[in-house]
Amino acid sequence: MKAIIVLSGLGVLALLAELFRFRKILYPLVLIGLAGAAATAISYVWYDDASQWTALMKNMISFDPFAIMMSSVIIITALLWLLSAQGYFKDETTRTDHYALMLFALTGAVILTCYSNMVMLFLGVEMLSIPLYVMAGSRKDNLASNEAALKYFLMGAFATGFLLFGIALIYGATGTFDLGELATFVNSSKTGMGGIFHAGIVMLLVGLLFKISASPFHFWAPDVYQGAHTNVTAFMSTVVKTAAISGFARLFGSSILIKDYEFWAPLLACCAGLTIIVGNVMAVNQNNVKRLLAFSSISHAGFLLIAVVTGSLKGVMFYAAAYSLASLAAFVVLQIIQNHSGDDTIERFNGLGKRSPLLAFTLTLALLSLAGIPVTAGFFGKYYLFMQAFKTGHAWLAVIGIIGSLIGLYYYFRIIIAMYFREAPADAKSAPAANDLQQLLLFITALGIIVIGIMPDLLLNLQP
Amino acid sequence: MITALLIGLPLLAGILTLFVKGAGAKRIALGATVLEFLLSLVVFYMYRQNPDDSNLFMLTPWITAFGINFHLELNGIALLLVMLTTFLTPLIILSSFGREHKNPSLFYSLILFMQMALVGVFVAHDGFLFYIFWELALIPIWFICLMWGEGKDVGKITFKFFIYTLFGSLFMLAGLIYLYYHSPENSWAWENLVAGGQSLTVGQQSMVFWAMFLAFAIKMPIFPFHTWQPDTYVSAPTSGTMLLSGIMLKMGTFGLLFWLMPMTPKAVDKWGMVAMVLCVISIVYASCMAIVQKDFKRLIAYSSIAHVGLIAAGIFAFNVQGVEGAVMQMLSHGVNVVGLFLIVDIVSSRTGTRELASLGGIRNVNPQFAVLYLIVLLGAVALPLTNGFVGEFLLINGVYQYGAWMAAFAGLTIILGAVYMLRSYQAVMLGNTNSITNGFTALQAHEKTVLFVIAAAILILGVYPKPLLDVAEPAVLDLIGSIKAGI
Amino acid sequence: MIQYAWLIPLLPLIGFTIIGFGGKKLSKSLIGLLGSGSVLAAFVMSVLIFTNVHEGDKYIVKVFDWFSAGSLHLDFSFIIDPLTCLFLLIITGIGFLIHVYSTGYMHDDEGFHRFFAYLNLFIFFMLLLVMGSNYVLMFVGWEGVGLCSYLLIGFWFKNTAYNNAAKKAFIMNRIGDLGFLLGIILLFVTVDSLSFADGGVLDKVSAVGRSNHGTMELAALLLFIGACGKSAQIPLFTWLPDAMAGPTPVSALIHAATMVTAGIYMIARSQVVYTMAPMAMETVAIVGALTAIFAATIGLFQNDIKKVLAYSTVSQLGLMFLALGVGATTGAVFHVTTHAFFKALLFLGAGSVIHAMSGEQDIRRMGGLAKKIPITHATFLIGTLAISGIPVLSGFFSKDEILAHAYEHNPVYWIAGIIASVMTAFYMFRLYFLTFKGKFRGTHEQEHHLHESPKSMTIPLMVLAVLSVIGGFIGIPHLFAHDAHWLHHFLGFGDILTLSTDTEWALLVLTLFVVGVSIYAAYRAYVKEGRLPAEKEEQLNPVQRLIYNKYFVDEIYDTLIRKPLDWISEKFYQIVELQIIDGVVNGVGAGVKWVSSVGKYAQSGSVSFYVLAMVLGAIAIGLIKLW
Amino acid sequence: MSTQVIPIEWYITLSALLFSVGVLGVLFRRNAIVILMSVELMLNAVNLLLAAFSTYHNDPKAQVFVFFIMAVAAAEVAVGLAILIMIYRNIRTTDVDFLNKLKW
Amino acid sequence: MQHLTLTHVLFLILSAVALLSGLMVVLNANPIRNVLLLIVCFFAIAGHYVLLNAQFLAAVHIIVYAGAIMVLFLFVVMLLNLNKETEPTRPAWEKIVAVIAGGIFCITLVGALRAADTMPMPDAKGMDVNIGLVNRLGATLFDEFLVPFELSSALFLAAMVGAVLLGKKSSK
Repeated sequence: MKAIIVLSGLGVLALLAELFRFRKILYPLVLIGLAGAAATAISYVWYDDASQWTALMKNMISFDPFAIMMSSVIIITALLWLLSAQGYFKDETTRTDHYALMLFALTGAVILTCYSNMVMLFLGVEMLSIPLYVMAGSRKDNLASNEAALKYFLMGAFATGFLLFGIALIYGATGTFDLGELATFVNSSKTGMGGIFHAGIVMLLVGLLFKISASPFHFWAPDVYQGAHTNVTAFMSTVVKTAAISGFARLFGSSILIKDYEFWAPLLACCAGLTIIVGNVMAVNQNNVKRLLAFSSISHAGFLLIAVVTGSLKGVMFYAAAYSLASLAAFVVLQIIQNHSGDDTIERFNGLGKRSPLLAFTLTLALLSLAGIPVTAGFFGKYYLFMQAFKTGHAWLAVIGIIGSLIGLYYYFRIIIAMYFREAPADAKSAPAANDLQQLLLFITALGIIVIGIMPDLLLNLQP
Repeated sequence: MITALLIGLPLLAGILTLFVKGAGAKRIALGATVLEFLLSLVVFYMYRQNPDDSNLFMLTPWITAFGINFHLELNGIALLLVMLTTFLTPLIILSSFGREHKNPSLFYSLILFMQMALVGVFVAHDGFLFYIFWELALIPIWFICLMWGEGKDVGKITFKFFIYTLFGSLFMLAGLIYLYYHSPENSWAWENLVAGGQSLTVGQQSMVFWAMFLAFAIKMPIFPFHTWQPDTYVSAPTSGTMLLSGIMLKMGTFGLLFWLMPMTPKAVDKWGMVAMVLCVISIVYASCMAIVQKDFKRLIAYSSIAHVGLIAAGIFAFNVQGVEGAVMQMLSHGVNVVGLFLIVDIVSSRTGTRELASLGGIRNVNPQFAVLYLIVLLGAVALPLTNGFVGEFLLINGVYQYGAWMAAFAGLTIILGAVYMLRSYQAVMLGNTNSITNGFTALQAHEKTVLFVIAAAILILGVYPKPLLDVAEPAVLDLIGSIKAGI
Repeated sequence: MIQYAWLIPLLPLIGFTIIGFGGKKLSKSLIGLLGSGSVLAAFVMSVLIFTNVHEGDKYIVKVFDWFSAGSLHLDFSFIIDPLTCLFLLIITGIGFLIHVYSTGYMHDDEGFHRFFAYLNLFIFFMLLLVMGSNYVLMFVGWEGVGLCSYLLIGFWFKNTAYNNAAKKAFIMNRIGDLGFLLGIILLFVTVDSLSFADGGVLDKVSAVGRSNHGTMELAALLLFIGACGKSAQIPLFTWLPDAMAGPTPVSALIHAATMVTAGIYMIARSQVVYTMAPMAMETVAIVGALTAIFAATIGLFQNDIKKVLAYSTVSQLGLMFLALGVGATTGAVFHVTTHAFFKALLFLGAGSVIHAMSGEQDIRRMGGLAKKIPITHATFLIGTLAISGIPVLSGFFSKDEILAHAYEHNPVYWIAGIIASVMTAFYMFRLYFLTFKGKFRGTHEQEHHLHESPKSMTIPLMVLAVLSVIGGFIGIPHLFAHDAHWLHHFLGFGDILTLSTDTEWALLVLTLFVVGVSIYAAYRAYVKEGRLPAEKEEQLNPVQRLIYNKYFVDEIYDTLIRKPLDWISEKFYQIVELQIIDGVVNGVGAGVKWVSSVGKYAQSGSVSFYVLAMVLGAIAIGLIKLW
Repeated sequence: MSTQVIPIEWYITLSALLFSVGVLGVLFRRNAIVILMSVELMLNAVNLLLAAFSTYHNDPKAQVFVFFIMAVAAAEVAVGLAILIMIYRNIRTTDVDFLNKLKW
Repeated sequence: MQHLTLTHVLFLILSAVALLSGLMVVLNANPIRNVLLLIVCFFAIAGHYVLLNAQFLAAVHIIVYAGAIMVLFLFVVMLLNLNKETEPTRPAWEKIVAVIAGGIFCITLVGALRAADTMPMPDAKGMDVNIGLVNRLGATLFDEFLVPFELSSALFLAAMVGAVLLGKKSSK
């Protein structure tokens, strides 16, 4: 809860900067603020005063272990993201607005990790989405950015309708918005849930699946990711994705609807499989690395869904953390290349291994992690999910995951091959280089990928 | 503890090498691998003294949530394969001394990482750890093949190699997870997985068997999962090819022997025949392929498939002779194939071609090379008193006990092996020199050293293989006992 | 003494090592000395051991544990018994003579040192073969001599034809070796031992063989396949004539006297197995008889002096197998011995002729050499007489014993033997007459160069000639002396002839008569009428052409085996390997790519479509889950 | 007026129909503004449903929820219209299918 | 089925108006008319709220939707000078596809809900007619829903900032 207060306060503070003219120091200020938020979020791991908030907040939010872990992951990811995103806040006149939007989105993201009432789910989704619509369109004169904003907004609003209809139907069937009461209602029902409730679940699922860009509701994602500013894309594919999946997992990964598991689990499982396959297959032929990463992020949403279906909140957390680290690193390198060459096609990565060995190495590491090669964090994440899938009798899902990973290898390795095997383009100027903050970020992510990969216990045993 | 040192030493040396520029890198790499070899000799000695020496054993919790331990243990078979790894790696490094590699520090550190992973695969006693090392071995070799490979399709070929082997190993992972969930304790320890596997029904075991078989069959490779291999061997740099064929391939056979057979004995009993037939087809088929190859390196690549098919057949025979023969042949094949690929490298780097048709008469200008080649060749065709014979004899013996017809077909390798090997020897060495070969220069010191060591190893192992077999025998008997008990 | 038996193979090995490593740095005389000396020393050792071995003795000299796996224990140890002793003497004795001969014959060859290294290595392996105290060690020698044979046939490695001949020899041998190996394994699987020591494989076979009748038949046949390869029997005989590509001393040593008789040694050693396997025995006899006749017919039409001898060797080996097949093990070994003498003599004599003729090997270009090279001529004549079975010479006794046994077993075999003998006498005398009688038919230059060979070559010829004359007395039959058959007692195979003396005499006379007629026919044709073999193939009638071309066996093998194998392999490579198996693998990848390249159009860029897809997705879910 | 006389199913059906009309609007039209309006229609269907359930469950929470929906809808409309205006400035149309450069 | 009361008739009339005007919004090609028709629809919905005893909600609905949101729409439509001529229309086949898809969706949704088990009528005695009154709502909103209430202010702030950010002309 404290994190929410800090973040929204920080958002207001950012707006005030315009008035009181401390725009210049806003960047360090937000960094520190985010660090503070991260610290408060993660401090619950050791100082458990989270439960008292729940009552105080009238059961609107609940900082259970999952919420603590996920919000920590999200805020830390955002903090890391900020290290790379100085370029996004370049424009003097709109800087404060962008900070505020980002921070409000982050607030929404944190709400999604800890909501325990449908109202909060709805508010969280909207608080996350509305600033994002704007962020996607932040390059106002750029048609691609416009298109991204339009598509994102229209489809997002449309999906919100489904989400709300679902919530309304569930309310109609159970008479409550509160997740705790909902759980009691579902678990105590003797005859099983009726059609209204199921219709609500389906509608709710449609809305949420859209948010995590699961197939067949994924179509917006590649276009939006491609059109948005690369920093924004990085934000969307890490922070937003993690938030969306935790919003999802709070409902479907926990025990709330477990009595009704037979109804929605097969559906989710199918969606997970479909998402993995679609995301990976579609990425195969992409030449635009940004778009490629977008499809890759779709496929990872599928993997995250496996974790949800198998009811493994820890799996969600671990996978999301691992994925965020790797994805962030990949996007940062992409952004550096893009800034350097003004283009984000795969050819721009040619010969990077020679021109900027460190960038290439980090990107390789990130891609290996995304591909799930030992001993990276991504591998253990996948491994975790496969374990869970086997445990809960979803072996076929694990097999699809395996096949998906293999297809995934193809495009991840295309980039690696381009970096190390292809000659640099003739018009390549100087070597692209990361600035200090980006270097710091890349170092942290690379370290994180390896350390978590080698010692997953560090994360897994972090029990609040 | 000392086993962990076997893993740690190459890792540290690899990291060190990464930061050394220029020629220093290869010297450090060579020094480290020689040191590693000496260390493995110490381990060998310790093991001979007392196989249960606690210094050879290591168990540290790693990922507690899943009962995964950093669990290293040596048995005779693993020890021999570790020895093979530590013996061959310095030779491989030394043999590359004549080559100017771009970015040598990366090259040699990758080789060292590779060694680390390979040793790890053989000493891991925890299923998960085994899998980790298994995959870890893949990355350095992939980079070696990619960055220092030759030909215009390197990217494509190495990628195929990578994805194909990973395809298999992911199914192995699936199989291992399945075993884990059916094992009595919450542990990935080998014994526990064996217990889990053996408690399964035939149907379940069959599923696990095929999933894991796929991984090993691809790695070795055996028919019909072999098509990645010739291309990869041909396009990889010689050191990479040596690593792949000399050591990495043994991961497959080792896995088959140690991680598959005891886990799924009933399935082995039920499906062993099918696997055996695949192995035998592999032998004959690959031999026939080798006969018609026009490219020297590709010929050797196919010969490797034929040999490994026989090894796998011996394993599936699961009797003492077959398995010990397989162990022996793993060692022999490792040594021989490294020698053969070095020969290919020597020839192709001096003449600029690997086309058999355009070579010939090298014996006229470099008789010493011819003799060394001949010795390696004899090892490869399993002439008695070379290392190849002991293994092959035991293997055919073992396969015979499984099925006489199998042995008859498997034994065709004796004939066909001679056909393609002699053909290559004749095409390269005999006859008159031509414009390409008449300027064939003398062997360089490092090449000579490596070939001498290999030739010596071929002869010594052929004349006196007893110590090695003695080391392997208890482990083999254990394994076979465990398999037979599980049926 | 016997405990030092390991010195016998070691000595040539040392010789090989020194010569091999010393290479060209050593002088030729030193090499000759070392090479011959080491074999001589081995010979001396063999003699010493021989004097200590009596019939029925069996000593095992263990050197070290070789390897073991499960119940399979193999020692690196040597067996010393009468059979081995006899072979030791033949190998080291004749080997020594041929080494000496080679110092002269190969003197001007640039590969002199190499030659001696190979020869010594060969002696080593050959000794290992006959001394190995278990089947596997025998197999070591067995393959080792094959290797040396390969190296020596292809000694002049610049010549592609020679290389091919060498390769062919090795591969055909390997076909046999596979059979041998499987036979060994079958024996092991059946009786769980491979050692020749007491209580080893042979004893066990005699104990359990009766109850494992079929297994023993199979084992015997498999072993026989090995023998066929090594000893050039139908169908694996074609490599031997080609093997004449090697230097002549090699032909004498390896392809006449020693290596090719390894098959006989092996079957003699495995006699116990064969006595359990009557069908296999019959097979051996039939194959032997067929080979004897078949090769002899080819010999009738050959014009190359060494080829004639080669086919003669095949034919004689066939005779030996016939002997083995009818149970005359002693006879076979006896013939091995005498054959070693006279065939080595003939080959060396041929070498001397070739030496004199400056490398010419075609007998149509020779003639009238008797006066030019008298020693060669005289010794060659002795050899020819011996092989034709003229009384008192060695070949007479051994051949007689075989024929008598054959008759005893089944007269048909006897007839086969007679036919072979008659033809042998004919083509050998044809060879002799054409070479040494009549007028010289070579070029003027060759005539000018004609000269007798140096002492190093003629002395071995003379020694061998003496042996060819007297060698038969070790096995002189009962007909001529009471209690005479020393070899029989010494070897102790117990294959006693039970024919009546009258029958034996009758057979003897009949044989002599037909052989005499045959020799006369040759004399008439090639001396009196002065006929010459046709210069061109076209002058022959179809039957002759068929035989002249060796029944086209090589071509048939080529068409039936090699070409189809190549063709199938090539097709498999092009179609199955590249198209199907790899095609499937690549096809999967390409399929994914294709799906991706088509599927991407679903991502049409139009929001309307996306919304539609979303609604359709919702409909689908609704229909599946709610209806 | 007494509410209980109208069965709740009627309201559910009405909401479903209204929602479907909204969906149809989104599918049918190309004008972004009208699409946005259709979305509003969908949201109103939800509001109606919630209000009906509120009465049915005798629970004011659902009505409060409706307030939130209204508020958020307003915010969404504000942002959406801003986006539309921004785009209109660039491409002079509100046709949603005009911008389809990002694809494949 | 009960006897049709006035309430039922009112319900049906309001429903018909809402659905028809909604459909017209979708089908009519003139944006301005669309806006006006949507307002009609909203009024019909407000009528439903009144029928449901949610008077305050009805009032707020009118004020927010008809008064604010739709005016905003109207404003934008005017600002951009949209009319029937500028209205982009779909090709016929796309329209057919849209109608079919929408129809199927409608059938699926309605069918799913109709097929669902009929919900029992709540106990009439327990009915509290006052829940729609402002004091009850206020008590709920500012007590139980205080947190979302506060957060929605942040949401508004974000939306406002965003709208301004995008809506104003770029400074360049």
